[in-house]
Amino acid sequence: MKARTVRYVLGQGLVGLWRNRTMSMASIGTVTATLIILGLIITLVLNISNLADLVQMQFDEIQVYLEDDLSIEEINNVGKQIEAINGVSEVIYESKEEALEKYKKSWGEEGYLLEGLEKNTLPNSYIIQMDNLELADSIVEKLTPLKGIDEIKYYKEIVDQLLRIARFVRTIGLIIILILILVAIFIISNTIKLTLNARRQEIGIMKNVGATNWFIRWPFLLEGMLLGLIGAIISTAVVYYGYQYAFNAITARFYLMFSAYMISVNDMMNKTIYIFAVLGIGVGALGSIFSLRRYLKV
Amino acid sequence: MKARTVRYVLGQGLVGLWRNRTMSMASIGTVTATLIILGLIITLVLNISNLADLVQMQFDEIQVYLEDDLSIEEINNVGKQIEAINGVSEVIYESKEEALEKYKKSWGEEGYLLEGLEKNTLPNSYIIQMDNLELADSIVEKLTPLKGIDEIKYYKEIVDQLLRIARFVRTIGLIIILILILVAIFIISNTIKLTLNARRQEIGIMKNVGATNWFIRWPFLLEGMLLGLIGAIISTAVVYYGYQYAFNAITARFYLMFSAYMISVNDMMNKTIYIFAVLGIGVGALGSIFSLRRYLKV
Amino acid sequence: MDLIELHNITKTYLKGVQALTNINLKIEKEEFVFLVGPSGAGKSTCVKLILKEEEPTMGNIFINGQNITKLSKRKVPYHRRNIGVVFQDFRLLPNKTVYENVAFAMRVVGATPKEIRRQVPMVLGMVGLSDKADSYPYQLSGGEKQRVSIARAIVNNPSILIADEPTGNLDPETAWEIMKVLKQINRRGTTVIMATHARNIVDTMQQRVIALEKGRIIRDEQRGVYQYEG
Amino acid sequence: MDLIELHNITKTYLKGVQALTNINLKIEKEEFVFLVGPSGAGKSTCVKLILKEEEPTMGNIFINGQNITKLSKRKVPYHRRNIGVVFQDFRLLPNKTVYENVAFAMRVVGATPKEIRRQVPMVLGMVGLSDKADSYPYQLSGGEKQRVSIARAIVNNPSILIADEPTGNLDPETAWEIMKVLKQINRRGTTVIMATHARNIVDTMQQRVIALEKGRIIRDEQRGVYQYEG
Ligand SMILES: Nc1ncnc2c1ncn2[C@@H]1O[C@H](COP(=O)(O)OP(=O)(O)OP(=O)(O)O)[C@@H](O)[C@H]1O
Ligand SMILES: Nc1ncnc2c1ncn2[C@@H]1O[C@H](COP(=O)(O)OP(=O)(O)OP(=O)(O)O)[C@@H](O)[C@H]1O
Ligand SMILES: [Mg+2]
Ligand SMILES: [Mg+2]
Repeated sequence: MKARTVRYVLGQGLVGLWRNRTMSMASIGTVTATLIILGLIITLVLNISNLADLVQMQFDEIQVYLEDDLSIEEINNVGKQIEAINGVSEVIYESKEEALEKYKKSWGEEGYLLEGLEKNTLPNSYIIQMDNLELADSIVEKLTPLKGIDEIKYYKEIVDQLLRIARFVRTIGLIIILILILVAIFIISNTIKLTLNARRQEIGIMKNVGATNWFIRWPFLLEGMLLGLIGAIISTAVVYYGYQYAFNAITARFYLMFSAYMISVNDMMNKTIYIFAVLGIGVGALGSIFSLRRYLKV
Repeated sequence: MKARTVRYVLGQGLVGLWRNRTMSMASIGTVTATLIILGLIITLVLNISNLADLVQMQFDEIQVYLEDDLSIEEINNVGKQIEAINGVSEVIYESKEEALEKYKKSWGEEGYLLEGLEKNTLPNSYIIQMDNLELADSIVEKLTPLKGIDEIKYYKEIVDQLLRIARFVRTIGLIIILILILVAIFIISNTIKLTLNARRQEIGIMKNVGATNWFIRWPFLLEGMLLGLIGAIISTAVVYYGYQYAFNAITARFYLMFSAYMISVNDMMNKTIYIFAVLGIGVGALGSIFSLRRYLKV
Repeated sequence: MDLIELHNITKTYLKGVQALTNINLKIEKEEFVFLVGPSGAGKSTCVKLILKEEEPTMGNIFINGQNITKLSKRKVPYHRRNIGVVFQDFRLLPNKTVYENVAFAMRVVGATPKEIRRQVPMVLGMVGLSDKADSYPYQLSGGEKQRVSIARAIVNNPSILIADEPTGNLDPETAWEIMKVLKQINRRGTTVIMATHARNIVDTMQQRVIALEKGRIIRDEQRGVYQYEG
Repeated sequence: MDLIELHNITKTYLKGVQALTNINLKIEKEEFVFLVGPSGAGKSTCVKLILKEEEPTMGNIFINGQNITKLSKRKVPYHRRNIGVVFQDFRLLPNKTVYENVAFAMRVVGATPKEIRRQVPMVLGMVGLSDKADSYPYQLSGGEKQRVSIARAIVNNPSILIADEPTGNLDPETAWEIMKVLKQINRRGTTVIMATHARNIVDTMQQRVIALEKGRIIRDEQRGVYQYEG
């Protein structure tokens, strides 16, 4: 294409945007709305996912209760054996006194009940940190034959439940996002179809005077991409300020209770801004192409 | 209007729907998408709201710990005084033995620790149920001067926190729903604007041959309403089956853990179906009217 | 009383184009009037003013003694129902068939299905389009579209018929057929105003001729001709 | 070699309307041809076939020796650039000004801005529309639109000019101006085919006349007239 033609096509794309203001606004509005909703869902999914990861990390350990009558040597011995197991990343010893203190703390106000215990019936224990949660079962298997171990306590159910919930939320979120992307493509391609429909006469005339298909196509394609881009920019701004506002509101309201569990505004935007730009422009271009193919075949 | 004209207008509305298939599909698609998203958010808000209500109910009580050396008579006396307080709906006596049992149960696996207690240091107590959570503060105030009471325990913070969270979720949900309704009206009115734009010539001709404004308006109005209605029907179906599926999936996956806290499919649909119908038709009609006013003024 | 009266009419379009300048014109009931003049003289503008599609910049228009420049919006449709118009650019509804296009003008005024079934085929026959009843406008030749427009204009037996260049796309023979139809309608009591460039037709018909040039009336004669010299 | 050759052309539209039946026609370079015939005879259909806007049901069309019925889709635009067309329904871009409408036809073929700035005002002057350059089509009278269409058709100096009823909306004087322009273009080497109902023009110009009736050629003469009897 000659530079002249490129300039002409660019100009036409912009002029088209302006001449069909109403339609352009409708398209941009639709893209914006779709992307904002997408942003909402991404926010939710990322945060729940993040929360699940955090909670999971706290249950991410195996506790091994030792028999009550072991000597210090025997205890150390067991510790070494545990450390040798494949997949164990850290082993921490917790004496029965430490365990009681921990209980008292964790029970908070009701902790005072434990003051009255005549004897600390809690066992000594090792707390095992794992490289990877998936290895839990095999580690437990290797722990079982070891001597000196009274009980292996692994929050299997809770962890499993949590993993399941996280996976479920992610799957549902993914499905919703996919549906939304399809909806967005559908709406945009329809909007451009409408634009084309309104300009069918114009296209016919262009062909009459000998315009090539690409000469006709480019301005429309550009128009679609611009529509998508503008929608992406607006929705990025809305999601950015919206998330920032929500983040601050939640942080302020719940005295930082949640903020530690929320993804920071910048992390959030780093992830979404590219998704939005790609989706906006891509969906705009795709919509244009689909519609153009229908109307330029004639 | 003559019956003949009504029949003509009805026919034209339907014919218009069919003749502009592409545009009709675009509009219906948009309404459907918007309402489905609306349904999603309604589902979330209603369920979180419901969950908050349920949880709140469990903390919806004041516990009054009695001094340790009261006689049975004195205990009964305090009970009667409590019952007389305005806003108290039920008073239940819990002896120190019952309290210990309850603790053992609620601590589950760790309950065995309490077996070793040399003395039950738990107090006797009254559990007070209230008519209304808002009365809590005034009831606590009236309890304070009573004799024989060691400590008044009210889960004020938790309840307050919960109330705050529930209110927050409801507000956010409401805002999102409002935004979505505005988006829906915007999109639909734009779609009908596009339809009208594409038929501007037609409207001009109708006016030329002496058609009254309402004769021109009605078919378009009807078309808009039909578009909205069809969108509402489709989205109702999608939300119904989608919620049923999610309900069953969650119930099956988490062994009924959640299902007790979820609003049943029918309750859910009873609330949404009217919202959808009204929104679909109303928004369609509104969109038509807005757009028609612009194009029939000329 | 005159049926149509234009009183001191001036029309200036938005861009400052003065399409009509101080026009005074009286047309009586049952007259047959030719409106002639070069391209851009203001003929179509006259038609649009009478139909209240455009508003005059100055002056008043009386139809049947009523000042239509003062007409409320709600009454405009009823005013238009008295006037059948053949538009220069046809103005057919693109997604209705020929039959439906003509029937539509009847439905608008609330005609019964029976009347429609009787009247529409009759006027289509008059303009020679009986076999094109089920065609859509894009399936018609230029002359055929023009004749549909004529059929639609006369189907309601309006008291005034305004035809803007109704023979521009017709061969001489078909044109004469159409002129016969218009004359016949005129004889039945309809006032006919026809804007045209067809010199032959104007010269042969020997009717009143109003000649416009650059928005002014330069000639208005009974039994006139298209042009004297040239 | 003939510039345009229609070989055994038959065109049946979807609804079974046989618009052209077994047409054989040869037009040489630099000829000036009138295409006449009653409304619906098939004139516009001929134009559409040559422009490859419609496909013939049977037969072949050769332009410059090339069989355009076998032309690949990608080459159609380049084929059309050799042909300037004045459409019966004008076909102006509604949201471009007169100037832009004409300039558009030049941009499509990749003309330089300099060429455009020189050529467009010149052709607008030729059709007498210099003062309407900035008007939009809806602001024009019927005859003015027609002249814009003519200006657009000739702006690229096409080797073939097809004019479908180019004077239908023009007064006799303006029509003669346009005929002068067409004749001048023809003299410069452009082949001109003009479908028309204007008997005066055909009879005066004394050029080749091809008469169609019901889709068949009934007459084809050098220095012909519009019609013998009638
Ligand atoms: N909407 C408009 N805006 C600006 N100028 C207009 C508009 N409509 C018409 N004109 C101008 O007004 C003048 C008269 O136009 P009109 O259509 O009345 O002419 P006409 O006599 O019907 O010509 P023709 O025989 O070519 O149809 C023309 O110069 C035209 O360009
Ligand atoms: N797309 C179409 N579908 C069906 N029939 C058509 C179509 N286009 C044209 N026709 C028919 O083909 C015949 C020839 O049409 P054409 O437009 O070639 O006539 P024409 O000679 O140009 O007439 P006019 O002088 O009235 O413009 C007409 O009877 C017309 O109704
Ligand atoms: Mg005119
Ligand atoms: Mg034709």
